[in-house]
Amino acid sequence: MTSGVLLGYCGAVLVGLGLFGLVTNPEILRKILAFNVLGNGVFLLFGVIARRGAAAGLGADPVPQALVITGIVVAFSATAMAVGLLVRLNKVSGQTIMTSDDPTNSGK
Amino acid sequence: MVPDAIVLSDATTADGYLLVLAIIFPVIGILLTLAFGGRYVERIALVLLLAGLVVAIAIFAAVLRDDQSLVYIVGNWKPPLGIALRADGVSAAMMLTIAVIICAIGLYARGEFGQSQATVPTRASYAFWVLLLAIWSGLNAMAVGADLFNLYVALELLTFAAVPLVCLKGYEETIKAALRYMLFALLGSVLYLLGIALIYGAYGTLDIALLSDRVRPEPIAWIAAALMTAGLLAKTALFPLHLWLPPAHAGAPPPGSAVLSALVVKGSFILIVRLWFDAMPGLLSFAAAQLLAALGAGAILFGSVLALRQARLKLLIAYSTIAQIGYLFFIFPLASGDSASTPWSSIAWTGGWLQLFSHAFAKAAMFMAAGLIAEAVGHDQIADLRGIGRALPVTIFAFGLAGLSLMGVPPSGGFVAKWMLLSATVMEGQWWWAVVMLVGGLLAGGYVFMVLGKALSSTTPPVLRVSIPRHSEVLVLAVALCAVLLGLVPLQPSEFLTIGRPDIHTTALQ
Amino acid sequence: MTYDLAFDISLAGLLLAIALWTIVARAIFPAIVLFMVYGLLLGIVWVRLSAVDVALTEAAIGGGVTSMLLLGAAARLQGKNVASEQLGLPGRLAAALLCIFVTAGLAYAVFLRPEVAATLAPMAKENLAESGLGNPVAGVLFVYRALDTLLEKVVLLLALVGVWSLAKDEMWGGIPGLRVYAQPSGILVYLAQVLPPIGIMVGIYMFWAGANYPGGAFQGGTVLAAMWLLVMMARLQDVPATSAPWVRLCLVVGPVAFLAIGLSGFVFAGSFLGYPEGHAKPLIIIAEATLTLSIGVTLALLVAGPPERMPQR
Amino acid sequence: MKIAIDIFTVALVSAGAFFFMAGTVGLLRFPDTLTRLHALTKVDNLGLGLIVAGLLPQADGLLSALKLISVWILVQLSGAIVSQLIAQATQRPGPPT
Repeated sequence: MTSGVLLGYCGAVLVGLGLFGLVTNPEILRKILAFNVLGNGVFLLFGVIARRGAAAGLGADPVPQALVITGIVVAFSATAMAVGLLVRLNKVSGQTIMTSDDPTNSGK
Repeated sequence: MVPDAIVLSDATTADGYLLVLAIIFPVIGILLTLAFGGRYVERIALVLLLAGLVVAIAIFAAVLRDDQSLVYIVGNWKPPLGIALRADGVSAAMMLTIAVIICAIGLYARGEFGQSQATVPTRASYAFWVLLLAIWSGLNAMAVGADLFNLYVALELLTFAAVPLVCLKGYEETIKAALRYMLFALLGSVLYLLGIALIYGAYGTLDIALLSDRVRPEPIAWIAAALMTAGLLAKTALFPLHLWLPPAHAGAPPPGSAVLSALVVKGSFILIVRLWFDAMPGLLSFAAAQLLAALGAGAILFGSVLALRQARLKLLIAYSTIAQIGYLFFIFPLASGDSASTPWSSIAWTGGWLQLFSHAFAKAAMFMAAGLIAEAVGHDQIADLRGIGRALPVTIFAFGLAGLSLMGVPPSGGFVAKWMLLSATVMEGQWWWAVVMLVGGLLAGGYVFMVLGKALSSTTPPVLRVSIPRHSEVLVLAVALCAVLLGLVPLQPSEFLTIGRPDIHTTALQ
Repeated sequence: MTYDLAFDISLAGLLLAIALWTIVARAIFPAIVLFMVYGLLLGIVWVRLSAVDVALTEAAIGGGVTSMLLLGAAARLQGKNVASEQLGLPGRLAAALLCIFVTAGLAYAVFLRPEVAATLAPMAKENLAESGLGNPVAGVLFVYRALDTLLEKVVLLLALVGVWSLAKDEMWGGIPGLRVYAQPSGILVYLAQVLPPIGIMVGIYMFWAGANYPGGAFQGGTVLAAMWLLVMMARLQDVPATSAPWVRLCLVVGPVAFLAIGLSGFVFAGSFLGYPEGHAKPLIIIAEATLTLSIGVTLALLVAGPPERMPQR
Repeated sequence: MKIAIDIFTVALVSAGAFFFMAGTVGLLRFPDTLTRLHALTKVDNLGLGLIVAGLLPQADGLLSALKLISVWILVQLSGAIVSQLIAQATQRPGPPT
């Protein structure tokens, strides 16, 4: 087992952990945190692929690295927007959790 | 079983620059309005809407004239290193639909978000125009994107524009809806990104045309396809990942609801089609296609039944969107069958896209009509809409015309689309989808008539809170008429929708 | 090699342990602090993967600005109604099963490596000379895939418009509600006086070096954002109103310059986002310099949040 | 000569690592925030200082040496200030949020 493969498995586990937190934790801020862990796992897989593609004297393939940098920017923007929504929701209603009530409010 | 590559020219075509303009014009608008503090936000937006419409018409005309795709190689760096933009017949038709609907919504929104003078606009009106432009840019980028990661950025552009649109009113429920939408969308994009990582790692390119040549039916491609599809389904709100849609689409201001329901959910759908038919043609097995269509069938039944149980007009229309999205997924089993030489020459291909276009017009018209009704009477409780047909006859007429398309009754684009899909089920011998479609049509009839019945039931019109300008009503009618006009297309596979697609195609079925 | 592997095993173990802890930690505050540590460790992982550009980005964003954003949110949230909505045990088990399934699928995908590793590294390096850049990652970001980078900057601005749109109507165009911890002659004020000159130098150096070495507009911009936030939080400078013309100008100058260079490519290089021969490097430097400024201002304002008060006149 | 430098490096870095370990043990074992801070400052000052000092002879040139020193100085600065801020926070009532 090489370091690359090891860190690849590490990324896979991070994805699983993040997904678990995102799905099970009712607190919205924790969901956002879990989303970041999940995103990092995905980026790590890109990194492992970049490392695997080391060639031409480069330590890693630059294309996946660039994609990850773009991805990190987008993930940060997403976090900022989600946090903004959460803080606003909290201010309006005092809530910090995602209630699992039926969003349909069918009937009335 | 090596699938054939999509043979496309890898050089910029003469009118290729139009594709760049289609993405960039709205971006210029966003930057200008940010720089000038929004003093002229409405005017800038309207000028760019017009320019964008011209570009979309030019792209459509160029594809029609040349009978081939428009291609643009950005920065002259060919894939796999660089990014290409391609517009085939489907993209061109899609962009024209987007342009017409966005322009109509722009004109319609002047009532709610217009500026009388060059003053600093209010929060909602400034944000609305910027978000509308961003959605257009994102949708155009989705329509012409030929690189999976470029499409990811486009998808995010769309999400980041759509989410704030949901909570523009700032009520508690709308913020909650926006947050729920955001979380679903984030999960969706992260899963899609995961698939991109695996694909790049296995095949060394993200260009769709190059991928179609390289992807083999093997475990890594299946894992990637499953992850990406799951992610995109969450963004498309296909049953059972639809939970976010009704409160989000019903909570947005009417022009926002119209653009979200008519267009935004379709952005990720195009990507699913591109993925399965273009990027990984060898992977679309019978089981995968049946599974996607089964989810679609679930959406039709579930969405329609819940629509019937809604008390609020906007929620009813939102649930109807869930149902109508379901029909789109019949394209996977019905177009990939062996009744035609290629998926695109099948009648289901034309039917599926026509369903998308006609639903876009019909749903935009419905939400716009609902917006006028809510403005006039101050609420959208269906039970209290008695006699509104007298007060707003043109609006209710438009609502009814749009309803024809949803039910699949002539004369309407929805009728032609559903008829084509029905004939495809016969040709493919997959009668079970026909049953679902017929039941779905009946249920759609049920919820459309539930509204119309109330609206036309009383002879004494209700007292209107405000009077609705005639031109707004006519605009809604015009959009609904577009959905009807689509019913004039001949009942046969469309040549235009095959432009830019290879003559031979191998799917896993053959 | 075995030392390397041993190091990586302990690094990965530590990383996973902390990640697990952030997910299951009972209270939000320790979870965020752990996430900060996790971000810094990830930076080291990226160095181990020979991706120094990403390591810098991850440390600046993941360990830095994201945590700041989350901490700010945790401090603002009131009325914590925890645990009332906890998912039942069957639900948690089902979720765990799903996650294990996904992880197993991904691990299998990592295990299935192609015989010939897919890579664009040779092609990226071969064509790099044409742009005059020495850093291949910058080459991908600003030459080969410049369209992605341009659209991503629009996404960043859009996120800011989205955050601003959450303001109350009467606060539109006002001052963001960044928490200001000003204590006269406090130690924070001292830090905000000493650190920024160094930080600004580091930020500019990161962008400047980015053409040839790891670094670039985004990493540099993040450092600038952190410095500005520090100054504002110590109230050495007031948080500006979001409608202030100079703020708006700083926000758009980078994307506008980049877009203008891209459009001029139509005329001078025969393609959108193409660079005329021999002029690529100066043009990219101009785009990166302005983008560094715009990114810095955008990130800082994203952390600062929606407008919450009006300037006093 | 080379061997002498290497021995010097190993000795100082090991000593630095010892302080790191001691500081970490202190962080985990000490009863309250202020005593924990006390343990941590040893890590910043002595631990990192010794490691940087040990690595200095191994640096490629003057520039890398300066970079190493500036790392130490920056950590000194931030460590000292953050300790102050945390200590101040303990004086205030309420939870650490």
